[in-house]
Amino acid sequence: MPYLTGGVTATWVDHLRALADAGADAIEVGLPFSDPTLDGVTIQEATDAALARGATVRGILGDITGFTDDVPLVASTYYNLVVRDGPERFCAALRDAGISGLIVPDLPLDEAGEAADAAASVGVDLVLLASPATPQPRLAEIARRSRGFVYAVSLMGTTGERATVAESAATLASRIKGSTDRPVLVGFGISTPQQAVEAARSADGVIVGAAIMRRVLDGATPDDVGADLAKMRRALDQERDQP
Amino acid sequence: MPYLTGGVTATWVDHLRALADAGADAIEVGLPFSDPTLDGVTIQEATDAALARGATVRGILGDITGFTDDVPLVASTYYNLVVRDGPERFCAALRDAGISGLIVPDLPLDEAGEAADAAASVGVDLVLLASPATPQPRLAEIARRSRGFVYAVSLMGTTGERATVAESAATLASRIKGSTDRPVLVGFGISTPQQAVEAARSADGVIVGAAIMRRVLDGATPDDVGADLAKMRRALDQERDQP
Amino acid sequence: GRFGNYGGGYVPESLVAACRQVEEAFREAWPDPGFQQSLARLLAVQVGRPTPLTPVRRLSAELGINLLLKREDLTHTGSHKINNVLGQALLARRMGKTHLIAETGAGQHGVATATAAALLGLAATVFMGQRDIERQALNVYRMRMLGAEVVPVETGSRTLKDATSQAMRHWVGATEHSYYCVGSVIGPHPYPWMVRTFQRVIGDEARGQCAAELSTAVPDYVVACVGGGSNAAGTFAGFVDTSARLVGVEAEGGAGAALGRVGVLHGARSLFLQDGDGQIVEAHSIAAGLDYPGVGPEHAHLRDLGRARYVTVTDDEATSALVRLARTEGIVAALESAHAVAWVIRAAGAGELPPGATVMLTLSGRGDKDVSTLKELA
Amino acid sequence: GRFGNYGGGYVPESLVAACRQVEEAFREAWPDPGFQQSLARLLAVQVGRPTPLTPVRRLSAELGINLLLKREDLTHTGSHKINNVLGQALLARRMGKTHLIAETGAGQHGVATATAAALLGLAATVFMGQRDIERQALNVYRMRMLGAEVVPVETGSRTLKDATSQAMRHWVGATEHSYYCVGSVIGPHPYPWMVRTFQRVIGDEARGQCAAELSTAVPDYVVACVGGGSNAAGTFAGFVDTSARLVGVEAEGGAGAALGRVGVLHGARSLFLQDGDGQIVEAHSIAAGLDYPGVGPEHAHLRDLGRARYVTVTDDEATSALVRLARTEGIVAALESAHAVAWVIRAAGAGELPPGATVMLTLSGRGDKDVSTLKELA
Repeated sequence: MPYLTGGVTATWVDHLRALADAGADAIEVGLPFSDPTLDGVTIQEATDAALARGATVRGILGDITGFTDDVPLVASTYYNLVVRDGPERFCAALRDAGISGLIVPDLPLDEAGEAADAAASVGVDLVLLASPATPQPRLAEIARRSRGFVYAVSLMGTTGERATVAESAATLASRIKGSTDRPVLVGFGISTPQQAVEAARSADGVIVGAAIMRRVLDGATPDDVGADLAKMRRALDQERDQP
Repeated sequence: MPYLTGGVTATWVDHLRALADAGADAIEVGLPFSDPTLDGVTIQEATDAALARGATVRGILGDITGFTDDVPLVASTYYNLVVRDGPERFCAALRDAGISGLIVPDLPLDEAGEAADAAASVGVDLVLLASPATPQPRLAEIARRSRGFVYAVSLMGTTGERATVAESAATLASRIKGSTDRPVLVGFGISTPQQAVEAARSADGVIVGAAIMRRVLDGATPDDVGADLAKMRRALDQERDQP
Repeated sequence: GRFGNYGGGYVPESLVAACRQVEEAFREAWPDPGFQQSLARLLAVQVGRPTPLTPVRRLSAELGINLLLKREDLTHTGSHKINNVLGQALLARRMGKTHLIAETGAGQHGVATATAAALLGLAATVFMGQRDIERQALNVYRMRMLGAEVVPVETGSRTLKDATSQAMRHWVGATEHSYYCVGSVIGPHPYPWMVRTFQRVIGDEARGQCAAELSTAVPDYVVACVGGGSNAAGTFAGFVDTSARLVGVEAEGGAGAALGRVGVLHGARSLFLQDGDGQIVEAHSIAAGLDYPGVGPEHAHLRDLGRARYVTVTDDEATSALVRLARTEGIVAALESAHAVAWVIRAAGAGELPPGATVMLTLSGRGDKDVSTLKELA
Repeated sequence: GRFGNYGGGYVPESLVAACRQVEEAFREAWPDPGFQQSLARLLAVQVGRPTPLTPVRRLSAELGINLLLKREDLTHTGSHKINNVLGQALLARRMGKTHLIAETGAGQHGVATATAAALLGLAATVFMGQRDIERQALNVYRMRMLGAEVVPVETGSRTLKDATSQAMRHWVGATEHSYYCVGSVIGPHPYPWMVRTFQRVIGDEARGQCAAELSTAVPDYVVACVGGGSNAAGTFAGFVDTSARLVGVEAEGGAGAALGRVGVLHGARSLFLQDGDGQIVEAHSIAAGLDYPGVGPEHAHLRDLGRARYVTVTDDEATSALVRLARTEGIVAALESAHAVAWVIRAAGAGELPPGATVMLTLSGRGDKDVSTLKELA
């Protein structure tokens, strides 16, 4: 599942479409917030670029309304933007724009009740995150209450490209899979096809964010980005087809 | 009595001679000290100039040794220079250079014992100063213990030119004259022949320092300075000749 | 952890365990006589507590009131920040942590953290916005002289808000050995509660000193400046159960409590300055310590309850108050604290403070750090 | 007025009456319970006395001794100067004077005088060498903010020595309404004695605190830096009748007590740096407060008696000591005080201080004022 910051460029929807066409299972659309406390420099930069362009939640949702139905979209943002509208209005707006899931990195299990109820009531999946520091009983509870999939944060750190996949990624994914039948997607620090393959071994899928956004910020065209994702898709498919 | 800072210029002895020739009753020779706490800007400047030229007590005394005998010389300096050599050696050196008196503005009556004894033992007059703030019994004691003359400080302030002679000058001179038969000379702030005349009315003479040094610092020749003093001398003589 | 509808722990899952660990350590340490003794001794021999309560005679006479100042400006390092930092640093050491992480705006919390780290033999990493680094160069040097690493933050507005975000990001990757030493009553649970608990020494001391100084024992008004609001929270805690009226004074350009709307930032639900889209707005104040777009959750709650009032003061009013206090009492206050003084002057002039009213005001810090700012204005 | 062969009143006749008036007023005020109460209250509520005695654990462990710091850096305005100034300002008001005159070098005594003047409703005129005005621009602004007039002195070396001379010159013409508030244990009688009397609060407090803190009650060594020597004089006064060895630490370039010769300057016979002709030599120290070519007469006497030792420290040693104390204890000391710390470090390293020796050191002020000086060196 690739990640794209909503509104990062004037033609960001073309990038979105290219990612869909390149074989994304789903796409994470970032709704930019002024203070992205869990993001590393690349997604911070993408966020700043989007906000500088005047991107708003409403504008981004407008841009994607009517987007192709065959690739599910999952919104991700910080909780302040959810609170601003109120969780119910916010989730309803997501659903109206055709978004099926929501990731809120600064909303841990303990604070998620209100948002979970609001999301559920309009049929949006509130995805919860688990981290390598999450202890066992809590991990089970996160897995139980997460909807859509469980987001496995691969390492203790922020989003962003890394040279290698953290060992903690496989451990965490296995621990989550031991607690639930829900799909587990691994994110944070996965940049290359090889890293994706490695991370996917113990999980149901991977999330690639900063690596794509770095390319977009450096001026990559929708075709460029699509080609990158296609490469990763192929690597993952080959791995899966092996015995 | 004119004042001249010793060593202020290379040819300062010529100025000294010009002052003698212009009718000075006596001449006050300043021995420059680095921290002249009772002097105003003009004599500070003269002091700095002399020290910058490398003037020393020993050098100045050497310069004036053998100076004409008919005009008495009175040294003035701060007490640190007296202490440096020890009062006895210091006073002996003054006497050897032909200096007959000593004025030390930061040596009040209460601290003067040692210096007075040393001066007396070599026949140098230690001149004490009285000020408008000096109360009566103390004034009498100063008058009694001063030698040569009593120095009446005309005003509460430092040396330097003023527009008018302070009223306190006449009052103080009269008070001192009421206590002693010793001559009373008025100093501080006396710059012009008119001021000299005014100050001399209640005293036996006046001391003119900053006004002369201002001219010397501005480049006045010995003849210029002699002419200035001669004017003042004439004014004083005319006044005295009046009934 | 909750103050009415405010507070909570809105942190990434990666920090949940770390925050719990801090909470548990604090809950265990606080009632421990050994911890209390260590802290009390540091506050006495290092900080110089108790700080005096100073009756200001000349300004009081001019204003027709009775003004008393709680002198946090006389503490070691020059502001109330040290009270909290020493408590947290002792806690960090007790938890076996070897590093302190902190954010700083004007540099006072950074200097306090660097000081506590040096004193207890810990390392310190202080995040500071690049703009603040330029504005407060001398405090940066003070921190470095104390052995702290000062990390410039180049993101966003490059001020306190962004330094706080960056400190949190850093902590996510360093929870094993590092303790995040939050500088105000902000952040996720247990910080707002814990920081106020460490700062309530101000209010408790002042309460006792007022009882000795005033015939009424309790002042009519208790006033303190509010950025994040730690000196105010600590002060109010000592008087919340009395009849004293509590007044928090914010900078007009950083008035989270007076002008903010409900939101979530840096781990807590509270009041924040934000635009219609929910983006956090940059604060602007001449006082770097008030240059924060939100307020601690307890203040939001006290405002909702009506137990405390939050008012605003302009840069100009604060500057004038600083000069007036200096000229009448010989005290050069921090620009932050001068906001509280400015409100008292205005309120006394407007008759809002009745003649003879007794006012206890916490002077949160000294103004030496602000002299170059004021010099540029002059 | 006399300390053995030193002291006295070597002032122009015009100042004799003024000095007598100060002496009489002080002799009358000091035993007056009303004066004592006023002063004690100001020292408590304005200055923040008593100041703590801080055991420094980490540096002590490194040095193998037991070092205690008397924390004058925690006083209002940041140095011991305020103790003396408040005493003299109260005296001036009692004498009916409306103006304070002061000289200042680094600006600490000037700031203290401006502070006391503001507090008591007096005017203040502070003389400061033009070179010091340039070096200490922020303290100049602090004084002006407090309402004082700062007069640049353009004569001589344009530093403290010349500012002192100029203050005396000004006083000659202003004795009726003005009180000369001397900043150290220098000047004519009664100043060295009176200033030490006002400063002995440091030593008396420290004596009592040592008794509570040390099993031996009295420290083996009592150490303080010496410029004119007021913090040392006040400190030593509390211990002169004990077995403690007294050590005054001077700057190598301003070592009046260690290297000076007998002379008379600024009203007193004492020890001064001078050339063979008796001209006073300029002092040179990185610490502006030690940048004075002489020492108070009582120190000259204590040296002659052998009751106190006077040692010197270089600029580099002082700077290193400042950084080391900051890194180990979280205390940024004034460069002046760092000289005393530097000697302790050197003496402990050289075995001159025996292992386990107890050392009470007066930290005369805080180093905030020196940060820009140090920054330039770095």
